[in-house]
Amino acid sequence: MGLGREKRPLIARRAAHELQNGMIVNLGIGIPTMVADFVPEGIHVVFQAENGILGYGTSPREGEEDPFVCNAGGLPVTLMDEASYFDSTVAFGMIRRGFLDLTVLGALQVSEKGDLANWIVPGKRVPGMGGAIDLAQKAKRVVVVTEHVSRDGLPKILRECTYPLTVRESVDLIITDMAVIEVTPSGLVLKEVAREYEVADVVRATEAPLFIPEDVGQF
Amino acid sequence: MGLGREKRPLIARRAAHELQNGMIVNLGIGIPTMVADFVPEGIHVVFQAENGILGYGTSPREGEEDPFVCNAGGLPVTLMDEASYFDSTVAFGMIRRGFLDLTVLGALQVSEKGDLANWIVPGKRVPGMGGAIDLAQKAKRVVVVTEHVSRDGLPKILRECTYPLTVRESVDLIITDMAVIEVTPSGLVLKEVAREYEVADVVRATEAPLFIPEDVGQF
Amino acid sequence: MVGPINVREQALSKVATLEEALAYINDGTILMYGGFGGIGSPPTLIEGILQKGVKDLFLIGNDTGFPGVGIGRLVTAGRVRKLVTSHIGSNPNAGEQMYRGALEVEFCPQGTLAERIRAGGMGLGGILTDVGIGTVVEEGKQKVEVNGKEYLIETSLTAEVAIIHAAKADPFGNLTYARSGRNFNPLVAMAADITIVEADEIVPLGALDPEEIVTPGIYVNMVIPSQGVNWKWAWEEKKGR
Amino acid sequence: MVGPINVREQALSKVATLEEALAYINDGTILMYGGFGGIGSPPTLIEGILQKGVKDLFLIGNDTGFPGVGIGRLVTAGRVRKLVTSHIGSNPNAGEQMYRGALEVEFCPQGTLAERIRAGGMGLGGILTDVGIGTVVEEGKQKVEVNGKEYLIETSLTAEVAIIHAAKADPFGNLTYARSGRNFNPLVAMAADITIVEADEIVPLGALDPEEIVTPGIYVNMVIPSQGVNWKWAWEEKKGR
Repeated sequence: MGLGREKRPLIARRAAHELQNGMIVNLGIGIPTMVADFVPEGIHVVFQAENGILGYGTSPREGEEDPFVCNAGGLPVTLMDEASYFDSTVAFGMIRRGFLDLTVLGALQVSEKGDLANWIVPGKRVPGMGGAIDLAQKAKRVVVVTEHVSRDGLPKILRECTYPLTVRESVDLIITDMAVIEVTPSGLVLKEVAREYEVADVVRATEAPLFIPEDVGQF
Repeated sequence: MGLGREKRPLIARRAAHELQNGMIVNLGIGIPTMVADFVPEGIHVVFQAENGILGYGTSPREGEEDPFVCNAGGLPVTLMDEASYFDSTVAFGMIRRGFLDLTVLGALQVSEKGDLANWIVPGKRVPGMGGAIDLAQKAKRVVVVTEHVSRDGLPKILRECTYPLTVRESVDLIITDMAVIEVTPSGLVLKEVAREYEVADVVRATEAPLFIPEDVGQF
Repeated sequence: MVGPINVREQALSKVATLEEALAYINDGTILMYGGFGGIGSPPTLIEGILQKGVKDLFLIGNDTGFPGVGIGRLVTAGRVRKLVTSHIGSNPNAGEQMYRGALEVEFCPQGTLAERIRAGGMGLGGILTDVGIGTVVEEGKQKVEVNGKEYLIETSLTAEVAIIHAAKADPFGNLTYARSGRNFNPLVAMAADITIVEADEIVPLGALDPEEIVTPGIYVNMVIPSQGVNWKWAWEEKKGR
Repeated sequence: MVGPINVREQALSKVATLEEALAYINDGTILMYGGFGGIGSPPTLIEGILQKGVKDLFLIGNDTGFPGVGIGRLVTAGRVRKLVTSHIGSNPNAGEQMYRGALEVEFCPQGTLAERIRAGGMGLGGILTDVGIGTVVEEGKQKVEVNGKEYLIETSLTAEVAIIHAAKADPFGNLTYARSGRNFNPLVAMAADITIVEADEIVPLGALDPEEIVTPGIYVNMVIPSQGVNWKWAWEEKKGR
C-alpha cells in the first residue's frame, strides 16, 4: 500500500497544528523534519536540534544552503534571530532537563499504551536510537508521525509493540496519513480522519482497538 | 616566630625554580599566587586557574587591573597570547584528567609521607577545601609552599598530620622560608637550606625526621 | 506584519524589572549564584535581596566572596541559613557564623561542586569521581566500582532560583559573560527552576553572534539591567583606593 | 629578545603535517571523531586514513555519516571493526556489515553518548541518568538509587586518538568551530590521549579572542591545515548538484 510521497507533507502540515506560540520543539528525522516548513502564521516556535542549534527556521531557498547550518538529519536550515550554537551535551541537557515542550518523532510501531519502537527491526534493519530515547522519554509532549501501515501493509499501531522499545508509555498523539489518534489512559481515541478515508478504513488498518467518539474531525 | 612579610616572595621565588618550559601550572591562593611574578627568564609557562583561565601571566601594573581578569584568589592578572576563558567545570576537567604538570599549594600541615592538610583547623578555622583536593590529588607534581612553623611556633612538617587531610601521599616537594625538602618513599630529604639558617635550625623546627645528605644546597 | 512581529517579541521577551525578579526570592529560597570570589556575582540582584530584607536563604555556590564583596554581603548581613560551597576562607564572617551555629555549611571539593551543579542543569542524577576518596569528603556517600576502580557518587544539585551576572543579554536570554566572570555562571544558569540574569548590556534580538553565546536563552527566565558593581574589590581596598 | 620568543613559540606550537598526524592512527587504533551526520567530521584526516590503508579501527562517535560522507567513508571502505555510536541509519553499509558480522556495534542513546565522552574528557568515571531505563539500554548496566530515584550508571569513554574539524586554530591549539559543525567536536577533543585537529584556518597566536575559544589549546596535540570538504552532502546529491 505504501505511503505516497505527497502524503508526507500532509502529515507534517497536520503535525504543525500541534505547535503553540513560544514552544520549544524538537523534530526527528524524516517526516518530522518537514514540520519546520509548516509553522502556522501568527505563532513563533523555537526549534531545537540535537547537533546543537536552538532557534532554527524553515529550509533555506535553493542555492542559499550552508552545509554547516544543519538540523540533526544533516539538512540545511535557516536561523532565527534568537539562534545559538552549542555542543551536543548541552543539546541533550535541554532535552533531559525537560525544556522541550514538544517533540515530533517517527515510528516503526506504536502501542495503544503509548509505547514507541523506532530504532531497530530485529534481524533486518538497525538505524539506532539516535536521540529518540532521550526525546521520547523527556519531552513534555510526544507526537508520533508515521505512515499508518508499513510498506508491507502491516499495521504499525498495535496492542503491543513487537520490536524493542524506544520508550514506554510516552506517546501522546499519533498523526498518520489516515488519522489523528490520541493516546489516553483508557486507550486510543480517534480524533480526526484524513479526507480520503472513512472511519472504517482507519479501524481496519489499526491493530489496536480505537475508541470512536461521535465528533471525529477531518483533516 | 611568625613569617616576615618579606619572606613570602623569597619562598615564591624559590618555588618558581620548579617551573619548566611548556609546563601547565596551577597556583593556589596566598604565597603560591606570587609564583607567577617570578617565572625565570627563558622559559614559558602556561598558568591555569580554577575560575576558568588558561594562559595568564604576571600581575598587571597598578592602574591597569581589570577586575574581570582575575586568578582563583580574586587578584587581577594579565593575559598571554594563548589565553582562553571557560567555565569552572572545564577548569577542573583539565585538573581531574591530569593535564596539570605542577601545582603549588599552601599548607596547614604536611606529613613525612606527603599527606597534606590545608582546609580546616578543627574548632578554629575552616577556609574550606576549594580546589585543593582536586589539585593535590590530580596534578603530576605537587609542591607545597608554607612558613616552616605555624604562627604559634609549632612545627607544620610532621610525622602525621593532626588536621583532616586534603589528600594522602601526594606532596612531592616542600618549600619553606627555611628549607627545601623532598618527599621520598623512604621519608623527607633535606635538599636546600635558606641562607639565614643552619641545618640544625631546620631539624629543630621540623617534627618529622629529616634525611640530611652530604650535599645540602643553599637558597 | 505587525501581528507576527508582536507574537514573536512576546514569545521571546524576558526583559523585566528588579522588582519583578525579586518576587521570586523570598525567605528560605534555595538560591544558586554565579561568581568566584565575587567576580561574576550579580551586584544589583544582591543589593535588591539585601534591601528586600530576605532571610534564611539556602545558598549554593562556589564561595562566600569577601565580607563586602559579592554574595559575601548576604552572608555578612546574616541572611543565610545554609550553604553548599567549596570555600569560605575569604569571608571570615561565614566561618564565625558557622562556629556559632548560625550558618550550616556543607563543603564540597570545587571541581566536584561545579560538576554537581552542571549535572543538575543537565538533568543527570550525578557523576562518578575519585576526587576526595580517602578523605572526609567520602563520608556518607555511596561508592561504586567501575572497571575495577572505585568512585564516589556525587549527586546533582538544583535550586529554586539562580542569579547570574552576564556581560550581554538579548531579550530571549542568550548570554555572554565578562572574561573570567564566566566561572560558575553558565553552570548555575542551567540548574534552577527560575534563572534571573542581571546584564551589563541588554542588546536587541539578533545582535549576538550565535557562536559567541555561552548560555542559550532557553535557560533564562528573566533579564534585568545591571546597575554595575557597587563594592570595592579586596585588592582595591588593600591598595587604599 | 630572540631567545625568549623562540622558547615561547617552541612551547606553544603544535602545527604539524598530515603525515605526522597519521603516524598516530594505525590498525586497531581506538579513534574518536567529531561530526554529526558528517558535518564537523575532518575531511582531510579521513582521506589520509583511507589513503594510508589503516584498518580494524575501533571508532567512537555520534553516527556513521552517509556512505560517502564523513566517517561513513571509513565504514564504507570496510576499515572499521568496532563502533560505539548512537545511530547508523543514514549509512546502510554500516547495517549491512553489522548483520554480516564484519562490524561490531554498541548502541547508546545520543545524549548519553555525548555525556559519556565528556565524562571521559573530564576525568570522571561516568554519569547517572534515567534515560533508557525500562528499555534494552539498561541491559548489563549497574543501577543506583539516589534520593529515591533509580539511575543507570553510564561509564565514561576515552580513546587513543581523537580527530577534530575546527574552523580556526592557533598554534597552541585553541579552537573555534564552524556553526553547527561544533556538535561532538569539543567533547571528543577532550577525551583522547592524542587530539589531532584539522583546521580550516590556522591563525597566529593571539588572533583569537579568549572569549570565543571553545576548546582551549591544552587539549590539542597537533594542528594540521584542512584541504576542505571533499564529499558531496546527501542533500546536494538528492538535488543532483
